[in-house]
Amino acid sequence: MLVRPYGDTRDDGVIQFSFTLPIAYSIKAADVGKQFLERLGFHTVGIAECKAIDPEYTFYVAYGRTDSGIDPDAVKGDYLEVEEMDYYSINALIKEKLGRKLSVVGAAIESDAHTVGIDAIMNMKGFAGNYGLERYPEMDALNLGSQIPCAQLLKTALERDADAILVSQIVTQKNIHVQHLTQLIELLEAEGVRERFVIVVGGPRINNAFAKELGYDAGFGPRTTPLEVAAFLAQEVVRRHEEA
Amino acid sequence: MLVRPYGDTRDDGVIQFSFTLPIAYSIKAADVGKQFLERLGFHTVGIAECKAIDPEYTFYVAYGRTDSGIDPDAVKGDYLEVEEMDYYSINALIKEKLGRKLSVVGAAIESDAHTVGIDAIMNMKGFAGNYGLERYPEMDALNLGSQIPCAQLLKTALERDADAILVSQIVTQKNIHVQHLTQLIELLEAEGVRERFVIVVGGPRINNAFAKELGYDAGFGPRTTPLEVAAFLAQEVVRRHEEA
Amino acid sequence: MNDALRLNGALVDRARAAADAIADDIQQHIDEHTTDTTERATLRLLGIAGVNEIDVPLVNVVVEQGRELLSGGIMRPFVDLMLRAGKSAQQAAEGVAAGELALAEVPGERRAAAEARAEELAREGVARIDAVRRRRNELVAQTGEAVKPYVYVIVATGNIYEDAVQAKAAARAGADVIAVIRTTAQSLLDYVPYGETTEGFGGTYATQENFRLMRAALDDVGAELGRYVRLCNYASGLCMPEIATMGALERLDMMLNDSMYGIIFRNINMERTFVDQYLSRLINARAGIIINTGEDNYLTTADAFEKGFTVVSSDFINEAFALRANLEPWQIGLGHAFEIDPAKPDQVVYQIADAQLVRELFPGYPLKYMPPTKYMPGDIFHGHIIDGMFNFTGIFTGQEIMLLGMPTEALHTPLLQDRYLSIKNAKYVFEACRDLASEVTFKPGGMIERRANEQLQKAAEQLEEVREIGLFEALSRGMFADVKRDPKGGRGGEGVFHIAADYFNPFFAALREGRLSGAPVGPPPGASVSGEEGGH
Amino acid sequence: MNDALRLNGALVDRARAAADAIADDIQQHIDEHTTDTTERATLRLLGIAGVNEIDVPLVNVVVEQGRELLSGGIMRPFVDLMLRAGKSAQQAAEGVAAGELALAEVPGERRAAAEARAEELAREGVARIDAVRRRRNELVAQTGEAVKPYVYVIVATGNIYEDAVQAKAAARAGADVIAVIRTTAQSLLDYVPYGETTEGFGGTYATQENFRLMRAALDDVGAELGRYVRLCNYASGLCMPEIATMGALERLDMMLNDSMYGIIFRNINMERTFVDQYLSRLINARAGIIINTGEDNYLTTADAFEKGFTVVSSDFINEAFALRANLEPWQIGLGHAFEIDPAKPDQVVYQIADAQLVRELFPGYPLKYMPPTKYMPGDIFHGHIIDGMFNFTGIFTGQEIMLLGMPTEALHTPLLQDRYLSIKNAKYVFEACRDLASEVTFKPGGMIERRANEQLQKAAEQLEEVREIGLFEALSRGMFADVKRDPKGGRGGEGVFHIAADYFNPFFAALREGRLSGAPVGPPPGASVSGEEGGH
Ligand code: B12
Ligand code: B12
Ligand SMILES: Cc1ncc(COP(=O)(O)O)c(C=O)c1O
Ligand SMILES: Cc1ncc(COP(=O)(O)O)c(C=O)c1O
Repeated sequence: MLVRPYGDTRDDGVIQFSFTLPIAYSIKAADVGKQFLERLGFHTVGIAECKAIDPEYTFYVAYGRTDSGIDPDAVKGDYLEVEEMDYYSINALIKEKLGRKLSVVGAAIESDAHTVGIDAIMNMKGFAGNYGLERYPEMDALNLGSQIPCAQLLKTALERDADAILVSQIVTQKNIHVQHLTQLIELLEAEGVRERFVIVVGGPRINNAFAKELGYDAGFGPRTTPLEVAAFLAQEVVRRHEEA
Repeated sequence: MLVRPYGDTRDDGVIQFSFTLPIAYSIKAADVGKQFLERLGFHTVGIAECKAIDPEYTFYVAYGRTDSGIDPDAVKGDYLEVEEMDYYSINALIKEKLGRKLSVVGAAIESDAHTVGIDAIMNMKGFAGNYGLERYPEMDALNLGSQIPCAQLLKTALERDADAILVSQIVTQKNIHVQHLTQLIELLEAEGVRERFVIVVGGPRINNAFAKELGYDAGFGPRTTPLEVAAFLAQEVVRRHEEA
Repeated sequence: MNDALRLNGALVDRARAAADAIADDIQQHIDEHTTDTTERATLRLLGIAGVNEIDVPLVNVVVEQGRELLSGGIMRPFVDLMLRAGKSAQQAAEGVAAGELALAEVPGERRAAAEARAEELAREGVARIDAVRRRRNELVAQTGEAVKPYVYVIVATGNIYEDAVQAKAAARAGADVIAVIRTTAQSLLDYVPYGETTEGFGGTYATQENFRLMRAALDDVGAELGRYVRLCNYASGLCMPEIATMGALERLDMMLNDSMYGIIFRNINMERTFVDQYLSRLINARAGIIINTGEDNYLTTADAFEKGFTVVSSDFINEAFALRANLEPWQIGLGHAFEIDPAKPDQVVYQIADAQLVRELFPGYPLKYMPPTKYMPGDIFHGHIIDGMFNFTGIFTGQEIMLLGMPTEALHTPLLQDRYLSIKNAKYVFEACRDLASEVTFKPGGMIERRANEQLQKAAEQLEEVREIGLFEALSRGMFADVKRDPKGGRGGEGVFHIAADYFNPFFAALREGRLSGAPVGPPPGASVSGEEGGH
Repeated sequence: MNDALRLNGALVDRARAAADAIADDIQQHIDEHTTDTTERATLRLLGIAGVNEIDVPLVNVVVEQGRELLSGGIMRPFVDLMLRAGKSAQQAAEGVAAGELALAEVPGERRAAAEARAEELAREGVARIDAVRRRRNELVAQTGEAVKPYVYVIVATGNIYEDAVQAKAAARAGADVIAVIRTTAQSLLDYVPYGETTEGFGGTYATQENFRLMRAALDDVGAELGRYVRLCNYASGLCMPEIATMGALERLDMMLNDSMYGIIFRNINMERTFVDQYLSRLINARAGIIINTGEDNYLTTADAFEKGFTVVSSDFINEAFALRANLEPWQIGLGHAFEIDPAKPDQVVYQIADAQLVRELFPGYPLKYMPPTKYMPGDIFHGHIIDGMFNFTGIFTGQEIMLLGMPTEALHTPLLQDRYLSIKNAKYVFEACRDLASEVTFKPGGMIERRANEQLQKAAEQLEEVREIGLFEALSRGMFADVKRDPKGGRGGEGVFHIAADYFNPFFAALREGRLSGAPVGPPPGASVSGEEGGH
């Protein structure tokens, strides 16, 4: 069934907009904004604010309505399905099925210096009251920290015979993360070692579908907890181990 | 020339959105929002917030880009063109060209009880440091106040042989103002007196084009000053007087 | 920071004395008059509901028919009719509507019987109100009580079912009080519409069925959340006491209910309004309803900086009328507002002075603090910030009922998401600044204290002037809200009746007898909720 | 409300004494070392600019060629070369780059001449800086000075021309300081890029040409507005002193310039950073530039409530280093931030305590107060409110440089409209609450005063511990920002040189000689603007 935005009545289709047009404010400015939104397909457009924020830029706040909707059931995506597990059962699973420690190497790669995210996942203290991977007795987790070149990350992963590589990418301006993430996969493939690792990426602008597109095994977005990541790693590494 | 929204780079086309979809939050919810905006024709959509604000409603804040633009020069509208005048020259014009006081009757009509707007235009004290019409020695201005039925307004206007009728409409929910404004024009036409008056409407959701569509002589929007209205009335009444 | 300002106590006493005298003067007028809606409310208190085939409420039909008899009160002839016809009140009213029964002057010999029965019925009517009040007390005790300040938001879609959806969402987001705004101009209807409604302009009709539907929705969500969620409507306009009756029966918890709002903002006849407000407040008092007065509105037509003191003087007047109508202090939600132009330097400092003054003048009263409206911009982002400073001022000065501002105030009645954003704004500011007030003291003789005392002085002087000239004259001079009203003009004047010596209405006494007292008491929110988490 | 908290003076003295000892200890290390960027900066001070055909800056080419000679300083061999070749500094550097000239050890007999000429050139170089500083003083006096707190916003498009458009718009909306954020990872480049640039990631390259372009844009808009608009960049990373030089020459007014940021947040070698910060600060001191330190960053990696005191101890350390580098108090913009989790009850009350503490510990210093970043939500409406409370805390505690938060902090570098909204937010809150602080006093022994004294005590104790173990060891234990750094590790260690006994660099003395003093003074904004209104 199609759903439409809900303002205060079902199917009213109300959306709020704000944007800036590179035009000088004039008596017509409100209509320029209104007609612009109408061209984009909205109706019942109301310009709530239309203001010169510079001699050459006009800022708008507006409301409009759309008749278009979307069928939520038709939205099929690549959602990461991980069986929920707790700290103890994750450790137990690794011990039982893998029979050795699960080795993980993580880093914020290339020019990205944001470590708070990867720290939250990997470091002892964890995040949101959730232990980080370092705390798991059945994991051997190494967090390399910030601005680690892809080559260095790979070198370390090979040295430690890691099962999984965790990559963090926070800066996304001009799609620089796409560049970095692609670079890592290309390096792994060039070295012929792509299949040796479970490769995971995370960050506030990452999701699973996007990660898959770039050739990763999984992607984690904002507010990820270490537990989710640990559960995924344990299940995936064990699965591969059993398949092999 | 086409202009597009400006986020931080010319022609990047960035627009901010917020809306609520009547769906339960789920892991797919962010993609439902994203794909919905993509359907509306936006690309590079980023969902900044996707949050259950109720078990059955999900709130979104998002950014997206459009490739569409608008040519501001192609926006032609019905903009009220009034020659700027000051208090003294308006009074002088009336005195000289009309030779009598210009009579105005105003009201907030039907169920609308908002008088602050019409008061701002008509009452002595005026608005934004600008005298109201009552202060003009060459005007004879009567503000009937709130919730005045159309019939009563017309009766008063006829009794006073008014040159102009000023109407305020603030409440626009479910387009109730359109109903009221149409009712007044229909009444005037039914009584065959439409042409006897300059009829002006004002309010925060009014503009000149809209007023013209409904059969008014002019429409004034938010932040109108009494001076603008006085200048219009003087010029228009004098023009008609001279034509007649 | 209570009692933090050194206010001039002599001025407080002068102001209160003048307000008392003003109210006493008007109370005389009240005691000498009745109105059609007062009589209709009386009938509603007997339990009469419903409409005739052209949607006129039965109570209107009956009172219309008995118009000639009103100066003696509708009760005697109506109960006499019930006795004569051997019918219940509802049946008798239906009979009148059907043209089968007719009201008539009650002859001497039937008077005693009619009056005795009427007194019984009045006690029963009041008992129904008491039962509803007891039910509220139970529910609050069971469900849990909100933490103050109460977060108060409005719903106003016009459709009671959409309203219910939105009210629940608001409660889940943290709202403690839901007010259903009435449709534009309902206040000018001289009857109360009937049944559920799904169409309105800028609000939803206040009908008894709509009250019931919303009450049920809020009880549901309250149980889910472990926090009793209060319902508010408007005992205001041409049908003040009738709506109060409906609210008392359907367990509303708050009512906008002002002694002068209708006069000033709806141009309702003042002789009528004073009479109407009296019974409406007696009912609210009995029902354990908190009233909200409407002084905030003054600052939308008059300048808040210059005329802020009129809010204070009017609060004294509303207090005096409320006490005369048997309301207890915990029920008297006097109004004030954050309406100084945000462009004014030190706007928030002045707002703090004004809000702190009202807080200290009326300790123990659940003041209702109203958000910025007049200067709210079309720029919703900036409006949200102004609302944030309003929330700050509210928590800093210890307000108890915070009507939240909406970022879209200048545009439309709230969208679902507007309310969510506002509540989040308020909850954040309240928690983040909760103990700031108790951490600081106002500088003696500083601009805040000076402003507060100046406002108090002007209020006291204005009240003394009003006492001198009388409240009718004061209203005709536009002393409140810069709005002038003709004492004989305005709507509904035709419904005012001088009462006869034998005027009879047992409700006035019954409502005062054996009064329940005190506010409901409950555990902190959520305390009594079972295992699983409600909401989100 | 200055000096409103009763702070424990003994603790203040202990903290400052410990910080002094810590800085003295490191100053010894500084005095015994030079770095490649220090030597490159020296060459830049001679006026050398430009790059070779593969875009390597000439100063890098020269220093690279003279690598073996660095322990004696680049000046003597380079000036000797100039004298030998009869060339200007620029020509000589170009000659080196072209492979036509070569640096060499200066034999004893040519030393005196080279040194004498070098001293002359150093005085000339410093005179150029002085001239720029005088020009700033003139312009401020002519154009007008902003009202504090300064409103500080960033531009970060990557394209210097877009940056200029946005900087002007921001100034028109009320910004007093424009910081051009550098592209991601420029701090790790061991050279300074050259020329105008139009591509960057999350920021714009800091180049001398970009400085010049932005300076011109801000001078234009400043004249239009009648308010001198300040320009800020980053003397930070691997090229601290070089960027300081560029800033001194292009009339930047502020520089992010911290003694430890590069170590902690960029993993730059600590032996290097301490050396680099020294010359960079001497230059900033001479140029009349205000520095901003980076303690705010600590609270993004460590918890602001638990570790807030580390900001205070680091401020004492940064102060001690700054005073040793000849900076005057009005130039020392120590950093602190509003980063306590907004979900924490009484968050704003604690932020007030922390901000007021720093304010009182460093009176007369233009503190830079940083907005919430870590807990900013994707919900931009709510983020705007948190920023509003930050603005409130800033004005309430008398901060002087307010870096404004952006509603889109969690999302992207600011859009044009984000900056406009933020400035409107801040200007409203500042004006609306301007005099609140002077209207209230803190309750003695209340939670604010207690929190402040606790923080002070922890800072003093931490500083004493650092004095005990040494700053290198403290950094290796992660005592700041919860980040641990290896004293021998990190980038740029290969560029550190122990100096020889005959190390020669006349700039160190020249920069201290005949120092200009004091902040620019100007009339209130707009006072000197001619007839027509600028801006909107
Ligand atoms: C802290 C911070 C910094 C600190 C970083 C300190 C450090 N050691 O990390 C400092 C001050 C150094 C910094 C610097 C810069 N920053 Co910064 N910074 C932030 C800030 C305020 C908070 C980020 C944060 O810590 N979030 C908290 C963590 C817990 O959340 P998270 O990162 O999303 O992580 C969670 C999930 O995403 C996920 N996750 C993340 N990584 C991974 C990895 C794996 C494997 C998995 C499974 C999960 C996972 O799990 C985590 C826990 O749930 C953000 C703004 C914001 N509020 O988000 C800007 C922000 C990220 N920074 C930004 C920028 C531009 C910069 C600079 C480039 C600016 C400049 N030009 O100088 C610099 C340079 C940094 C560089 N070279 O990378 C921009 C990025 C814009 C964009 N989208 O591209 C932001 C959004 C600010 C802005 N509005 O401009 N920054
Ligand atoms: C003050 C106010 C009231 C006061 C009115 C007091 C009075 N005597 O006017 C009171 C409290 C009574 C009130 C009540 C209601 N209000 Co009211 N009210 C407002 C408020 C806060 C301010 C309006 C105002 O005074 N603006 C200041 C004046 C100067 O601006 P202005 O009206 O735009 O006028 C200027 C121009 O538009 C123009 N102009 C206006 N009229 C005319 C006429 C002419 C001839 C000309 C030339 C120019 C002109 O010139 C003026 C000066 O520049 C607005 C919200 C807001 N911030 O706008 C809500 C608002 C208008 N109210 C609203 C509503 C819904 C109501 C109620 C219906 C609520 C209810 N259900 O009970 C009631 C009933 C009113 C009724 N029957 O009409 C809604 C309307 C929504 C919509 N778009 O339909 C608003 C937007 C609030 C909201 N967000 O829901 N309200
Ligand atoms: C006391 C009071 N009654 C009623 C109203 C609402 O108006 P209406 O009379 O249209 O219901 C208000 C609005 O603010 C009010 O304060
Ligand atoms: C002192 C200092 N330098 C530099 C920066 C910026 O980082 P980068 O080193 O990437 O320019 C900051 C950021 O907050 C800082 O505080």
